Amino acid sequence: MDFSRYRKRSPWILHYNAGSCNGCDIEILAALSPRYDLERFGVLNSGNPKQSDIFLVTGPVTYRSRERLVELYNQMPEPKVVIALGSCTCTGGVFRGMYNVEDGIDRYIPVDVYIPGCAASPELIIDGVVQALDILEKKTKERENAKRLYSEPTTENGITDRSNSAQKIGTGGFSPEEMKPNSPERRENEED
Amino acid sequence: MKKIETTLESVVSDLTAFYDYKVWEFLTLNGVAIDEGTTEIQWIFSRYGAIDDVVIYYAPVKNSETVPSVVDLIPSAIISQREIVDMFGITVENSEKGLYLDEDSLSAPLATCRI
Amino acid sequence: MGRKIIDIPLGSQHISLLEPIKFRFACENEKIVDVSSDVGFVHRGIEKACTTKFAYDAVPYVVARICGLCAITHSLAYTTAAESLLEGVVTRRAKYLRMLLVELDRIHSHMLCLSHTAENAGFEAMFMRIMGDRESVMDIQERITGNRVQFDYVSIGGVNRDITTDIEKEIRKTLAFIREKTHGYLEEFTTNWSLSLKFKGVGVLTLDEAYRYNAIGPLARAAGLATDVRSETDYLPYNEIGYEMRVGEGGDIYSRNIVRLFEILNSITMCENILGGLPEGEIQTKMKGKPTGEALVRLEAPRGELMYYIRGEGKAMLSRVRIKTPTFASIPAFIEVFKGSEYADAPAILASFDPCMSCTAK
Amino acid sequence: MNTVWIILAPLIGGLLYGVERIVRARMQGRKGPPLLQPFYDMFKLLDKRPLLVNPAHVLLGIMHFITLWIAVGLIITGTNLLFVIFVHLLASIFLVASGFSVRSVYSHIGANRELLTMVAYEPLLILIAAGFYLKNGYFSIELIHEGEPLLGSLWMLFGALLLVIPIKLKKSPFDAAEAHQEIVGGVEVEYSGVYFEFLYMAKWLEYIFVYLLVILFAGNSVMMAIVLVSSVFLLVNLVDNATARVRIPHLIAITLGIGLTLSILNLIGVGYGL
Repeated sequence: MDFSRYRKRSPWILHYNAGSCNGCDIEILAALSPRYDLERFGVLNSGNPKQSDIFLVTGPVTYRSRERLVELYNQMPEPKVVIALGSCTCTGGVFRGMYNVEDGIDRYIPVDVYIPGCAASPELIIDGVVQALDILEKKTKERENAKRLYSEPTTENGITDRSNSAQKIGTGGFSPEEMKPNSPERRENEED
Repeated sequence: MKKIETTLESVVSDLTAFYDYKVWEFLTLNGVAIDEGTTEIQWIFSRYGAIDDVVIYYAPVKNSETVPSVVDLIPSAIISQREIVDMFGITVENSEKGLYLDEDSLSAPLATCRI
Repeated sequence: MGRKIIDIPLGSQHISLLEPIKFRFACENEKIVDVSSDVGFVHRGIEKACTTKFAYDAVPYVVARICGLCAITHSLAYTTAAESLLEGVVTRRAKYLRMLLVELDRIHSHMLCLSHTAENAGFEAMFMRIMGDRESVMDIQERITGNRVQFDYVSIGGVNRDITTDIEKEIRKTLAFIREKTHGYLEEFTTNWSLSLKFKGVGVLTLDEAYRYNAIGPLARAAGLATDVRSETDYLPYNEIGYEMRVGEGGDIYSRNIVRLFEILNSITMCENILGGLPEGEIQTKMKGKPTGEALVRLEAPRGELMYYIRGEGKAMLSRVRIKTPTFASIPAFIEVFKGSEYADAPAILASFDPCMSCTAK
Repeated sequence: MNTVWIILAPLIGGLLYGVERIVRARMQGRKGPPLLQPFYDMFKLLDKRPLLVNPAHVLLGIMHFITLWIAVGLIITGTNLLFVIFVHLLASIFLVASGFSVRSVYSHIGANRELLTMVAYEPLLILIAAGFYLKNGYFSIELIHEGEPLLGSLWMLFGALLLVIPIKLKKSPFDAAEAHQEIVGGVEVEYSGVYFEFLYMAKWLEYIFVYLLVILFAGNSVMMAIVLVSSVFLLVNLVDNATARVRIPHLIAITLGIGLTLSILNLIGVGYGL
């Protein structure tokens, strides 16, 4: 039996803040509140990656939230869609090029819907979620991987090394230099 | 805003003499990069209930020196001390690295003065 | 049977948290005996960017992005500091409009905190009620500034938009509506039996601890420590518009809620007084020159004292911007409160602090 | 006929859950999801890629569902009330065991809380059965349904049942075992996809279970059964929307304190024919 048409009727969302200013996060709450009432589309804010279909990410991905982002993404069972909520989640926005951010989540996980806006208004969020539902319906149950894998941090001489924790996999990834886009050398080159 | 100069050796005794926890609110610990290798560390206080009565104790610190901890006197200073360690790359007694920065982050981002 | 201590993590992703912060509670039968925290998940490097990427007149819009809830206080504190370095004078009308927005911001921020506290205590209906009413404040913010959340209203020299009599009427209507609702909440928070089980005597910060750990904002005032930057500074004429400090007692969640509710009522009165006595005049003054020297400005954000320290050397880029945010200063106090409480209360206690991690880590 | 009802039981429970979500949303000033939302959720869960934590975990979850269904089925066929309550206890024990079978801390806390709530409500359920026995001299549900309505003489026990309902349906103020904001659903935290389905449907069966217990008090009066179920339904939702969650110690103190007093008073009253 084909159940895929029921996917769009029961999207449960998982929200993760990867370093946003929490303007968008508040707007998500507002979208759940009586005026906008996301629940009328069957949306449930489940908060549990294993029971979610839509991954709603805000924020430009700070260094410390990288692994968490990838881990949450990997824990979600397919089919799943990812929504990048807010300008800084899409491209880095105002934080682009700051030393501790990764300029948008699509360096780490594949994104299906980009919602711009600083901050994205509840109307935009609803629009984006509805758009994501159409994509969700078409998805297969094939395994979707993050662009870079998460591995355990290694501990040597009491120092924890987390630099390998978000490694690139396969081809089409980034070169090691590009993996640290905000390294001081590179920024100096840009400024010259 | 009143600025009082102090030194690393005398800062703890100065602050012990100055700080009465029911009169002064400890605002924060601040650092300003003066030039390559030197940072001005500031301990900022304000008086409860008075209009703009801010007192700043400051001391220039070479990057090789260790800033004494004032946590025994002011428990809430622990978090700003850890921030200073991260942002300026100097060492503060009993304060470990890693409040904000990860291993592959830019180390001591505010240490160099661009001017 | 020996004592068994289990570690319960809260965060960095958790349904009761809006923002990433990680607590690790060492618990004995759900009683918290030790707490460790990791607050660096949102560190983006804004202090550095303010001195390397953005010129001094663009910084107000950058620092607004530190936090979506107290954006106005961030940009206002920065602008006030920059204006004092430029030695410019802002018109009284601009000052009044700035105060209006700061107080509106406080109203909706406090409402959010109250609703979030109620939700984390398992009271979903209250959350929905307050969030629904909060929309009307967001509406008038949108009318005044053009955006709901990140509304870049303040710029160096004044404010970016003026209000018209239409908008003024609308604001008055909304304020009256919110006042009526707030009295309703006040009754609910004081009389609801299940809320009192959850809030009274839970998460206590004593007055002495408040002094010791330099608690600020509603957290300190609920513990009985009379500190409010609005009465300790004079950049903004708060004494002209009927500001009153409300000090609670007990320092528990209940008392923090009550302090916040009364601050909402006080802010409504202040907004009405601002509209009543709004001076005529321009909303922008031209400021010349480049910032030179150092300035320190404190402002009362919804969560407590916000401090900006800036130093300029006569160039377009500043040489230092130091931001001390309310939550950052309160983290040691938070940890102290958690010790000895039940894990079941932890989400509600945390929400009652109204923590703002994106402020903390910048 | 009974077989049809037993097969339909989860579906009716799902409908009830759908109605309840709408009622709750309306009480909060929202529009709420469509009526068939629980079934959409169910079909969607069937469609998810399964993630298995460990076989025992899944097996215990399924056992919980099946045992619960058996308990509901036994009520419908009209067997011994006491027996039904013990089968239901067994179902709850499967749930607790599944909570302890994984490594998640939240799951352990949830299972622990589940156990503690069982301490609170199981004695009351047994006392309710005892009340019926003292009054009628039998435990048979079939005979209870044929007899006169017993709400008049057992109203205090009915009050005790009202305390049990929010615990079983995970409603404020007694929803500490699930406590979404604290432990993200407790025992169900590690379930996903089709395995979560069983727990989700078990929740619907709990609805049927408690409302079938409510109907017992109406005896042979269909009218009274309808009135009782709908008023209890509204009451539970009203209370859910007007209270916060209480902690486990409070939960136990309140339910046992009030519930035991009410039931024992009632039993004494019935016992001495007052």
